[in-house]
Amino acid sequence: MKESLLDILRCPMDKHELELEDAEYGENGDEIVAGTLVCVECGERYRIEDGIPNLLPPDMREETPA
Amino acid sequence: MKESLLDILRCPMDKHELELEDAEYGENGDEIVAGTLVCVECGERYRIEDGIPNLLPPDMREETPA
Amino acid sequence: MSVREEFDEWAANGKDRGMEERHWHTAKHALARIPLEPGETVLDLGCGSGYAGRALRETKGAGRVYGLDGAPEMAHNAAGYTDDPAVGYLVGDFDSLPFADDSIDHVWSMEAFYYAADPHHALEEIARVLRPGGTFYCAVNYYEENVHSHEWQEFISIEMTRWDRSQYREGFRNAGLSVGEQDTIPDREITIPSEEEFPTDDWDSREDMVERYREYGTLLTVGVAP
Amino acid sequence: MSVREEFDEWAANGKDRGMEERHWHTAKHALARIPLEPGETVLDLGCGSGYAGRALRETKGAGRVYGLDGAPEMAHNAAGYTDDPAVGYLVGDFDSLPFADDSIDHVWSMEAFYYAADPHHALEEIARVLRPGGTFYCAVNYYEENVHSHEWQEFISIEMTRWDRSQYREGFRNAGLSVGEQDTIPDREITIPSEEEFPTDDWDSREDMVERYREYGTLLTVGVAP
Ligand SMILES: Nc1ncnc2c1ncn2[C@@H]1O[C@H](CSCC[C@H](N)C(=O)O)[C@@H](O)[C@H]1O
Ligand SMILES: Nc1ncnc2c1ncn2[C@@H]1O[C@H](CSCC[C@H](N)C(=O)O)[C@@H](O)[C@H]1O
Repeated sequence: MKESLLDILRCPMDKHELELEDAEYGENGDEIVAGTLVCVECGERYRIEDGIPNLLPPDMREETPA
Repeated sequence: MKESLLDILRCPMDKHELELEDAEYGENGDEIVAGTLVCVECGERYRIEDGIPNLLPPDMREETPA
Repeated sequence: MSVREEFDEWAANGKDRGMEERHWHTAKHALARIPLEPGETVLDLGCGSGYAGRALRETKGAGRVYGLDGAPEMAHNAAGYTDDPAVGYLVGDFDSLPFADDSIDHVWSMEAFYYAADPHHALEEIARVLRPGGTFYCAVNYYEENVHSHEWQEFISIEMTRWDRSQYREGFRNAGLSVGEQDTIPDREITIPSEEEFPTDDWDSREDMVERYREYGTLLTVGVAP
Repeated sequence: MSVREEFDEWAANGKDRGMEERHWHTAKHALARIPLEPGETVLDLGCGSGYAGRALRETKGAGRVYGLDGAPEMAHNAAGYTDDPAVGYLVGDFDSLPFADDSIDHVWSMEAFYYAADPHHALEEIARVLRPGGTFYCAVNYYEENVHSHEWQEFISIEMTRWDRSQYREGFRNAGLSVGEQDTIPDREITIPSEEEFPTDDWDSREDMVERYREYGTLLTVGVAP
């Protein structure tokens, strides 16, 4: 995902902003390939894997453990 | 024209309500076949002929005298 | 010549029924899209023979249908084609609509909007009379991208507004209408003669005629009142 | 089975490209109607292979396009089909959209909306993320009037919402969206075998197949945010 997506991306639960942690960038520099998005309000953590952020609410995300 | 049209019909100039004068009704009773619509605000007069009200603004209406 | 003189003459010559027949090919598809609920009120601007409003009564149960036209002869002809007590016609002008604010659920106009003397003001009038959430279905064959329509201005004394697709969207938005959709609806019904019959009186080449009808067809822009 | 399990399997079996090919027949006509201005942001809900967003980048110059899908494998496949830096995919659910209020210009969804666990709430979420005047283009082949689609529920474990045309309009309005248009778009491209080939594996009669595709096609309902 591009950093620009962070402008409009929000926590699916409470719609508060997300903070990027442990970001790994791709070769071009502007692609985030891995990291964690953390809700500034509720602290819920959403992982970015292979450049794709997973913003399923926690209960749906955990249905089938990866 | 039907009387019900008066609910939403307004003076084309200042959008105020219109009052029906000298109405002639058709055979069924609810069709106004002739009469004059008078603006309650500016007093402009609009004629109903053959059941069709002419609500052209006065300057357009008088272009070609009937 | 005024709208009144020009189109009274058309009405007297029966052009109203001719237009109805030709415009129906694409108008019916646009009419079918209107999200009209039974009982709602429709205003047809530049109604000509009035076919569009009558169709919305029959197919969607419109409650009241009013056709407005600047030419008295058009309105009189239209009134003569129906006995439906829920349908009414009146003479008026696009730039000074004789209706209360928020009094109309859906406004329809086919091949007429571009005759407005001040199209921006006409759009403001339409936005004014529409209730919140009401729609304006504006269908035109005369528009910039339809190059085959450009010459039409030569045959008529009323000044015609030739907007392109984006000017329609922008014009709607400037008047406070949101744009819900914009589309070109092909006329798949008009008979296009075979290659060897071209040139015809109206068309240099078959290719042009195909492009005019099957590709450019009718430009529909839908506005939604806020 | 969850959305994730069901559709991850579809993605693994390449069904995403198969749907793209079939849905394109009608989706392209709906996409063409979106009043999208260059630079605007589009969200594709239940994006599958992601073809719709990519088409809007190419044909209308959308600025940023995001495809959201509940199945990670779908989102991964979609990401693999493009290098366009203005296109992004994410995993998420219709009922809990991970976007800021008023952050999206146009929302698109093809053959996906009816999988929402709570469609009314999904519509509220869509209304929330759309900017004023933004549009929601909701296209479905599975709907009440399309009787040939009813049996589809038997083949999938996710509960599907089968609204009729008026329920779509009402659902949109209850969520605060105005309805700009509603239409059925025929699929004129699918090959319908000749009479003697019926019954086929999927169709008892040619008549049914013609009705399913050429008549019922895809139901499009367009919502406009106030
Ligand atoms: N400024 C104006 N105000 C009201 N009506 C107008 C007008 N300019 C043109 N018209 C009317 O618009 C019509 C255009 S012809 C189209 C008629 C009809 N809608 C159809 O589809 O066949 C004519 O009847 C003409 O009298
Ligand atoms: N509740 C939900 N939230 C997010 N995505 C969902 C969902 N329910 C179903 N989906 C996704 O919706 C898609 C439906 S299949 C349609 C895919 C694509 N729009 C096309 O036209 O081909 C699947 O990819 C599925 O994973």
